[in-house]
Amino acid sequence: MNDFRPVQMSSPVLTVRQVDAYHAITVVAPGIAERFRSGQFIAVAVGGEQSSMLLRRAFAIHDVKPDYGGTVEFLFAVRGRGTAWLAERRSRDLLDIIGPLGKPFPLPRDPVNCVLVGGGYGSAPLFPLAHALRRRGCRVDLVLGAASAGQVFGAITARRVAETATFTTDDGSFGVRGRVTDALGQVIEDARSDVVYACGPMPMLREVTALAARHDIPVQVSVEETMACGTGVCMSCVVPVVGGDGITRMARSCVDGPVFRGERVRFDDVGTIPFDALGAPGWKARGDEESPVREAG
Amino acid sequence: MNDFRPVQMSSPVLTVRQVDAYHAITVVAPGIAERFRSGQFIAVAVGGEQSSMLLRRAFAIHDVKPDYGGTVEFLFAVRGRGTAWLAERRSRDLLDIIGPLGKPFPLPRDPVNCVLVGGGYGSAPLFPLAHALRRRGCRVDLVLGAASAGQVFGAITARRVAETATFTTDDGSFGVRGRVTDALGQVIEDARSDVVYACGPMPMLREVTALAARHDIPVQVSVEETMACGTGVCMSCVVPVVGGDGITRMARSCVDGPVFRGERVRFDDVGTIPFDALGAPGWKARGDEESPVREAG
Amino acid sequence: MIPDLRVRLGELELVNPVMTAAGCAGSGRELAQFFDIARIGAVVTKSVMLEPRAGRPAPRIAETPSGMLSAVGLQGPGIEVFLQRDLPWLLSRGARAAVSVAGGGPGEYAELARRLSEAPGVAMIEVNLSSPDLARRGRHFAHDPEAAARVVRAVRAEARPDIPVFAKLSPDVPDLVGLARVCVEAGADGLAMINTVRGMAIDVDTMRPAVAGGPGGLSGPAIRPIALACVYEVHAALPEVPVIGMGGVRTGADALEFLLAGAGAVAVGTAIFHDPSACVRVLRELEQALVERGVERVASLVGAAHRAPGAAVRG
Amino acid sequence: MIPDLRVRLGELELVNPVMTAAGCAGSGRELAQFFDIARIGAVVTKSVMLEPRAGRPAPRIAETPSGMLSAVGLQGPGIEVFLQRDLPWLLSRGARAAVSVAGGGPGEYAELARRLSEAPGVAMIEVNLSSPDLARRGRHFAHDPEAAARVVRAVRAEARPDIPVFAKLSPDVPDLVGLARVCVEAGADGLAMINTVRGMAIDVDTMRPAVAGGPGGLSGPAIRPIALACVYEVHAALPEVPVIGMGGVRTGADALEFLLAGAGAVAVGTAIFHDPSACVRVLRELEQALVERGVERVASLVGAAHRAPGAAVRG
Ligand SMILES: Cc1cc2nc3c(=O)[nH]c(=O)nc-3n(C[C@H](O)[C@H](O)[C@H](O)COP(=O)(O)OP(=O)(O)OC[C@H]3O[C@@H](n4cnc5c(N)ncnc54)[C@H](O)[C@@H]3O)c2cc1C
Ligand SMILES: Cc1cc2nc3c(=O)[nH]c(=O)nc-3n(C[C@H](O)[C@H](O)[C@H](O)COP(=O)(O)OP(=O)(O)OC[C@H]3O[C@@H](n4cnc5c(N)ncnc54)[C@H](O)[C@@H]3O)c2cc1C
Ligand SMILES: Cc1cc2nc3c(=O)[nH]c(=O)nc-3n(C[C@H](O)[C@H](O)[C@H](O)COP(=O)(O)O)c2cc1C
Ligand SMILES: Cc1cc2nc3c(=O)[nH]c(=O)nc-3n(C[C@H](O)[C@H](O)[C@H](O)COP(=O)(O)O)c2cc1C
Ligand code: FES
Ligand code: FES
Repeated sequence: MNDFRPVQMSSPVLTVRQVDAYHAITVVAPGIAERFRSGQFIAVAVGGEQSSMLLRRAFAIHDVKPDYGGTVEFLFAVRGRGTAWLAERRSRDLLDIIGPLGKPFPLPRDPVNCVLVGGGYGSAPLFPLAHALRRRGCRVDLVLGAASAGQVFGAITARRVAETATFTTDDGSFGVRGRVTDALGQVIEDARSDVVYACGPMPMLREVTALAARHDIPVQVSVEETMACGTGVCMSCVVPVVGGDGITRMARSCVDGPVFRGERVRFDDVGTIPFDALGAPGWKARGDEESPVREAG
Repeated sequence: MNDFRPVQMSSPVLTVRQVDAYHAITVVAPGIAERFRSGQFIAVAVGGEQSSMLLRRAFAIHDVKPDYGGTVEFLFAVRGRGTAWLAERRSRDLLDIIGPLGKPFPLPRDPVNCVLVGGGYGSAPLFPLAHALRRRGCRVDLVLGAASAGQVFGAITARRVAETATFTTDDGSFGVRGRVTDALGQVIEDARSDVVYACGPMPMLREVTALAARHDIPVQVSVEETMACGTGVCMSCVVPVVGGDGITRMARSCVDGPVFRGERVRFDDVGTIPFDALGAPGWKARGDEESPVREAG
Repeated sequence: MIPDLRVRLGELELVNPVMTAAGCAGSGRELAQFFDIARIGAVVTKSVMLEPRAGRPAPRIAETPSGMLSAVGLQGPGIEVFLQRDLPWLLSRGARAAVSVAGGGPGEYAELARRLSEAPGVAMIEVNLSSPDLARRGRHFAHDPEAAARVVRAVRAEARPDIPVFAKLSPDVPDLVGLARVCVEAGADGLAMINTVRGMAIDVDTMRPAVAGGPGGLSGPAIRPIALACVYEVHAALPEVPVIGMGGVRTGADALEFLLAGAGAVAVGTAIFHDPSACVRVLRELEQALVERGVERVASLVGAAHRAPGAAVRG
Repeated sequence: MIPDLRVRLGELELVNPVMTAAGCAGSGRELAQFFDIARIGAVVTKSVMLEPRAGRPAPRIAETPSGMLSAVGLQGPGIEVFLQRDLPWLLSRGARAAVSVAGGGPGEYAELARRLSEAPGVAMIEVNLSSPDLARRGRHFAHDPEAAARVVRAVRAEARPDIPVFAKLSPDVPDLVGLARVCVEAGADGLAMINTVRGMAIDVDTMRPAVAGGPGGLSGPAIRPIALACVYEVHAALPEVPVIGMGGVRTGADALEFLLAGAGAVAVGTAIFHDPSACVRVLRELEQALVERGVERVASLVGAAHRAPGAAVRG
């Protein structure tokens, strides 16, 4: 595991670009680039040395390149204070970055048919995944959705890396009007998909998971819960996840995820402590003797 | 007074230069440049929008120029967090600045002989003062001191604007070894000075004031006390100053100063509340009936 | 749509909910250089005492992360000069003048209330209970509900009935809700909270306390979460009691947080030191936030964070 | 000159005065990816309870100016797993393991102390008194000196005599010095302070509390002045009692402030979330600060801010 452990670095910004509704920052970060596997993310400190913002911001790694010893690209929408600050960076500024973080997407051993589903900036980690799958001989189909045209990310690249690329927008301004799940069923059938990979907002992941279940194929989801550290120490990013033993634990999405098997995530209980979760109030009464030797995470 | 009221502006940085041990920043700030009179200062916000540093930093205005509608230059030594941040600014960055602040140096009506004494960056406001005095036909002599050569500011300019320029350093690395007060007496005699202007650390101001008294000439001092706002609202920058009525008040150096008549400042009591100051503990007992109608500031 | 910014805190009606915090706006003149002080809800003065007061020795302040420590010691001119010079000036500029008072015992507070009641134009009296109680070796009145009640009662008894009296509370008390209740029972028409939080900084070069005398009061955005918890808690316990919320308000969104927590109005303190126009900027940003959210009346938001999730805010 | 960084807090001897704060260092493994955890004075674990615990629902945290609010709710695996898995791992890495404990009543605390005393290698037990007292409708033990004393006595009675017991105090108590005294009288070998400060934030979009459930604990540099005042005050009153200082330590200078205020060691909490190497960086910066000041022994600085101005620090 030592080879994969994350590194913290002060990375010079190479470029800052505007890509549709997103900003894309490329930094020089050899240690992160070389360790990266698709699905992993970085945690970025924001606001400089005397910043009033203590918490790191998590961004999926969208691309790594070998230039300058290794570069890492991420893209983001301006949302609050930290992303506003990031959007103002210029080349040569330094960013304090930790990565790569989190569990990557598991790759199939065999060359199977994969459909990758992304919502908004959730598309970002799917591009390196698509490349990795293609290298293994997998068929890749993409379904990318967003609220409207500007937020659909990477349409051109999508058409290049994927066998088929389907786009949906809530307002119909680009591709099919509707949600990714409105298009996904058809794609699964047409492409005879063997597995689904999805990244995007929780409600989308829940629906994608349900849909995969209906098609009886496995689904890997990359979840997004509020994060503060990204390294597993703050316990802020928990989601209820069912373990191999059938027990639900409050799992940290930064280290136990962000990628989980879809059917293991209790989407309906996100934002709660399910009554039957390990260590939930009243939990003890239920299973006093079975002495659980594993915890959440 | 309305014409002289300070303005707050977001000023683009024009240049950042290293001048000996100091950094010099020039900003475009027309409103401040046009109102400026020598001895006044600016208060600069540091750290950007999400800064953890709330308090403004005060800097003497060192130069104003008519370019770009009006530019303002200040120079500073890196000392703590805020000045460290300032030293990293680049041209086109914006600085949030308020100015001009404080009472300027009073100028003599007649063309008299003036000696200007500066310690360290305390020299900065003396250059615009020298120009103003010269415009009124005054003779100007300069005595500039510092710990060592690198901190003596503006030696070349000093020789140009002043009749004579004397330099002292504590370590003798430039000019006369010793303190400004070791050289000042001679200058006063040689130049037949009629008035002294001084800016620098409190102990220097105290000695200059004592020396001026011995030569029986008036002295104007620009004091430096910790400031938080620069605009007179926080009450942090007080020094004990004797009023025209003989009563000592805790005067705010940002609005009642920073320029005071030297003999009015109770240098020995700086950092205390003198027992006879207006409103000092026990003060009431002393002068109950005289009902003072003025306060500090 | 132009949102209706008027608020009503009991008998205190304000054109909008943004005011200055006591002791952070000088005499009003300093700020009037930067904006028209008649535009904000009220100008709260620094705490006025009977006699002039020199305050504490320098250094009086130190910067801390997103905050500052201060120990000014209520430097001020005394009620005489205040009534002759500062109050008339505020009124001449069209400002609503809320006067903060501080004293060494109930008698002094009462005397101040009497003097202020004789003057025209005082919109509100704010009773600073964090002043040292001379009868109890300098402990703050706020530390002892009995003593606080005596002070509030004394002020309420002497103040003209049409002048609302607000009790200003410190968060550093054993039981804030209890203290709030006691003050209301003693006649306070409303509460202002919070005063500064006890804190300290040490100068690592001199190795001595950074503020002369040791501890000081912590203010600024750093304490906003503490202030919000206080306002939320008191509003939950005493929903009918008007509260002026303060502690770290810097932006319109911050002001909104306080309104949602239950404050009927907000005061801006330390942020003024950073930005002398902070009050009008906060007001502008607050108005903008209401427009963005389609809220027609700012008053409808007061305490909304206590309502059930999803409960609509009445426009 | 290489400064001597060893410190002694009563019976607790540490190679240097920097440790992790309870609940901010995961199981130790997460941080070991970034630095050798044997290099710091001690690793303080998150508060261990008897049973596994799921904690509080998300969102559990919110960012505030120079701070954060959290309500994690002591999520953890329970003492069983801790003893089987986490403690041996820490010891295998050469870390000094200080174990924080939390329970619903004195009995649970006692049981935890007993279990920990049977295991080898526990360097210290830290008693988290900010855990809800089940017998008193969830009020923190720290709110009631009697209850706190019972817990400390129970732990001290059950813990092996050679394991020092530190009581961890919350600043949100009526009388901190009084509580400190009570804990020491009940057998605490030292004090750890401060735990988080009660606070709140409101999401101005959802108009609901930003942390699920409402109030949370405020931590980070924002609270450092509050923490320093607590340490200073307690050290002034009880100069012989060892104190572990914490609350917003981010740099070596911050650590120095705590030492000068009277802490014999410091713990780094929230700063770890920002910088996983914070503890070793703080240690390095502290060492550098000592070199710059010509201080030979860090221990000589403890409480120096209380000494008369100009009094020399014994090297
Ligand atoms: C694994 C992962 C990958 C992500 N990848 C991307 C990406 O590629 N592009 C992108 O635009 N966004 C991504 N996000 C969301 C991104 O982290 C947030 O948009 C960002 O943190 C918001 O920061 P802010 O300063 O603008 O907002 P603020 O509201 O100021 O943030 C305050 C705090 O809340 C946390 N926070 C707020 N929103 C989120 C969120 N949605 N998810 C997690 N933490 C949040 C921040 O990390 C910070 O600690 C990802 C989130 C996760 C968990
Ligand atoms: C009227 C006036 C004019 C000045 N002119 C100059 C100048 O031309 N060049 C220059 O280099 N310095 C000048 N100073 C000093 C300058 O303000 C401080 O060096 C600077 O504020 C230190 O900021 P910092 O962030 O580095 O230090 P920090 O220690 O981080 O500052 C913390 C707080 O303390 C205040 N503070 C700290 N030191 C001083 C000080 N010496 N005087 C006033 N406030 C202080 C800061 O304003 C800030 O509010 C002047 C000070 C005054 C009062
Ligand atoms: C320098 C300074 C002076 C203050 N003076 C007073 C005062 O005279 N009376 C009072 O009731 N509160 C006083 N306060 C407290 C403020 O009114 C306010 O309650 C507190 O600072 C929190 O708000 P803020 O974070 O916006 O500053 C003062 C605060 C500061 C920082
Ligand atoms: C996320 C989080 C979890 C914490 N968990 C615990 C805990 O389990 N036990 C405990 O005694 N203190 C706990 N604390 C309090 C810290 O140990 C520390 O006392 C406090 O955060 C102040 O230090 P800081 O500002 O450096 O974080 C926790 C704090 C945070 C922020
Ligand atoms: S973000 Fe801190 S534990 Fe996951
Ligand atoms: S610096 Fe604020 S009153 Fe002078």
